[in-house]
Amino acid sequence: MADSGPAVNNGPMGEIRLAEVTEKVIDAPTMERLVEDDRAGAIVSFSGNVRDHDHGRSVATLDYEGHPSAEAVLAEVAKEIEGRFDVIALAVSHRVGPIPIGEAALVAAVATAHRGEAFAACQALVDLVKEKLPVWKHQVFSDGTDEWVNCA
Amino acid sequence: MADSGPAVNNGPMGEIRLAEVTEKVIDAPTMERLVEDDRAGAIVSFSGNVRDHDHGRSVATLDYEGHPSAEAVLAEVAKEIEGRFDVIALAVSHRVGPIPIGEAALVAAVATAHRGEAFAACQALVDLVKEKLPVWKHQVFSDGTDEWVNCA
Amino acid sequence: MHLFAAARAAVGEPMVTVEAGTLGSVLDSVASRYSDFARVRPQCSYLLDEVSCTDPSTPVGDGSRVDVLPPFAGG
Amino acid sequence: MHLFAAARAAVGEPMVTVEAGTLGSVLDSVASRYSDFARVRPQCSYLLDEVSCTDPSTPVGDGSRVDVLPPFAGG
Repeated sequence: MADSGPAVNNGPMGEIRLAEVTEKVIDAPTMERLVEDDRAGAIVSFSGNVRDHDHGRSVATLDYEGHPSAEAVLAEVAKEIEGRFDVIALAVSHRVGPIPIGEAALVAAVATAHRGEAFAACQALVDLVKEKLPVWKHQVFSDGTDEWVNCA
Repeated sequence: MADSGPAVNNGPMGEIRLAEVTEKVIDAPTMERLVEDDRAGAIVSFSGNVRDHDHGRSVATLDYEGHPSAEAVLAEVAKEIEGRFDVIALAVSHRVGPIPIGEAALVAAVATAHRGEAFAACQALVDLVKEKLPVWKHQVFSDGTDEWVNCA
Repeated sequence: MHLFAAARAAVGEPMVTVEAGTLGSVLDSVASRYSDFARVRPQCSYLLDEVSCTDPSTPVGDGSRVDVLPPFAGG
Repeated sequence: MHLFAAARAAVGEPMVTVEAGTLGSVLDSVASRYSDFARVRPQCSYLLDEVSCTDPSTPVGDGSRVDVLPPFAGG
């Protein structure tokens, strides 16, 4: 799956409608539309955006690197969340490569019947992506220094 | 404020960028764009949509009625959430009048520096709207019967 | 007295005029005229001249406005 | 051995070839050749032929692939 583009399903329930790692811009409204469903009473979406500051330092440029297995791991993560919660539909996308300030690195959208489940499932999805996805973030600061985030 | 249209502010921080009760279609992407900010690392949005079923019964049409004070109450609710959480920007809109199935009755978007705060603030905002907003929901079912939701 | 949503539906009117007295007495007066109102009444909250009011002994003067609010169901 | 992110930056190469042995011995061998790798190494996790591997005594055969993964930082 890592090399064959987005994994899109159109099954009847608990659908994972997208689980992709992409070098393209992620459009949050498109992700939300993907999970729309007449049965859904609640859609919660998360957009993790690249910030101009990190720990008080000004960020000039930012790059994400993904392991070749990243998209397969993302599909597993999506499946785990779909199994843990009453999900009607789910879509998740992680961007890699250089990302301009203000643009999204990660977008997740979850549709459920009731709102509590949508918040819980979307937050658990984002947490699990952060924990499991083999992706790395490289920041170059305005003073020219750089760092690999989470690497002491 | 209830009769003078949307309450839009453009202050520097903890901004309530929209708190409105409207008869128009709410566009979730527009709400999310309203809270975009280079300082924001996370945007969480909620869309509460009108469903085609409620408690196993098929819903034909649906109407929301708002008290004249609803928009003023919504502004207070937004302010309370902005005071309770580290909010960079917030937007919330509740629709009244007839709403077609699948369209949003309530959309809330919250931008914060970190993701945990965005989920917590958005969920608290939606919960507080549900608790405090003087708005009523009238459902007509496919069999012709009707009900005022939450009214025994 | 201004009635909203289920309270308006029970009474059949968005507004009724009632003699001054207390919050309890004006509600009793509406309930005696509109039998369906009794069913909705225990669930409602009230605004007296735009301020929340829960005590039935609160005086309601001539020209005062009472809003009858059934349980909210927004979102 | 395939190196990613901070591990690749420490070694200066995305891939290095190391003699077969154990997971521990191949990592020792890289650390001895690239001094900066020692700093990153304790934080990394490893894949041996695409399967997670934590025990340094695990045998690494000829032709096996070891992936060196620094701490993830997605989202």
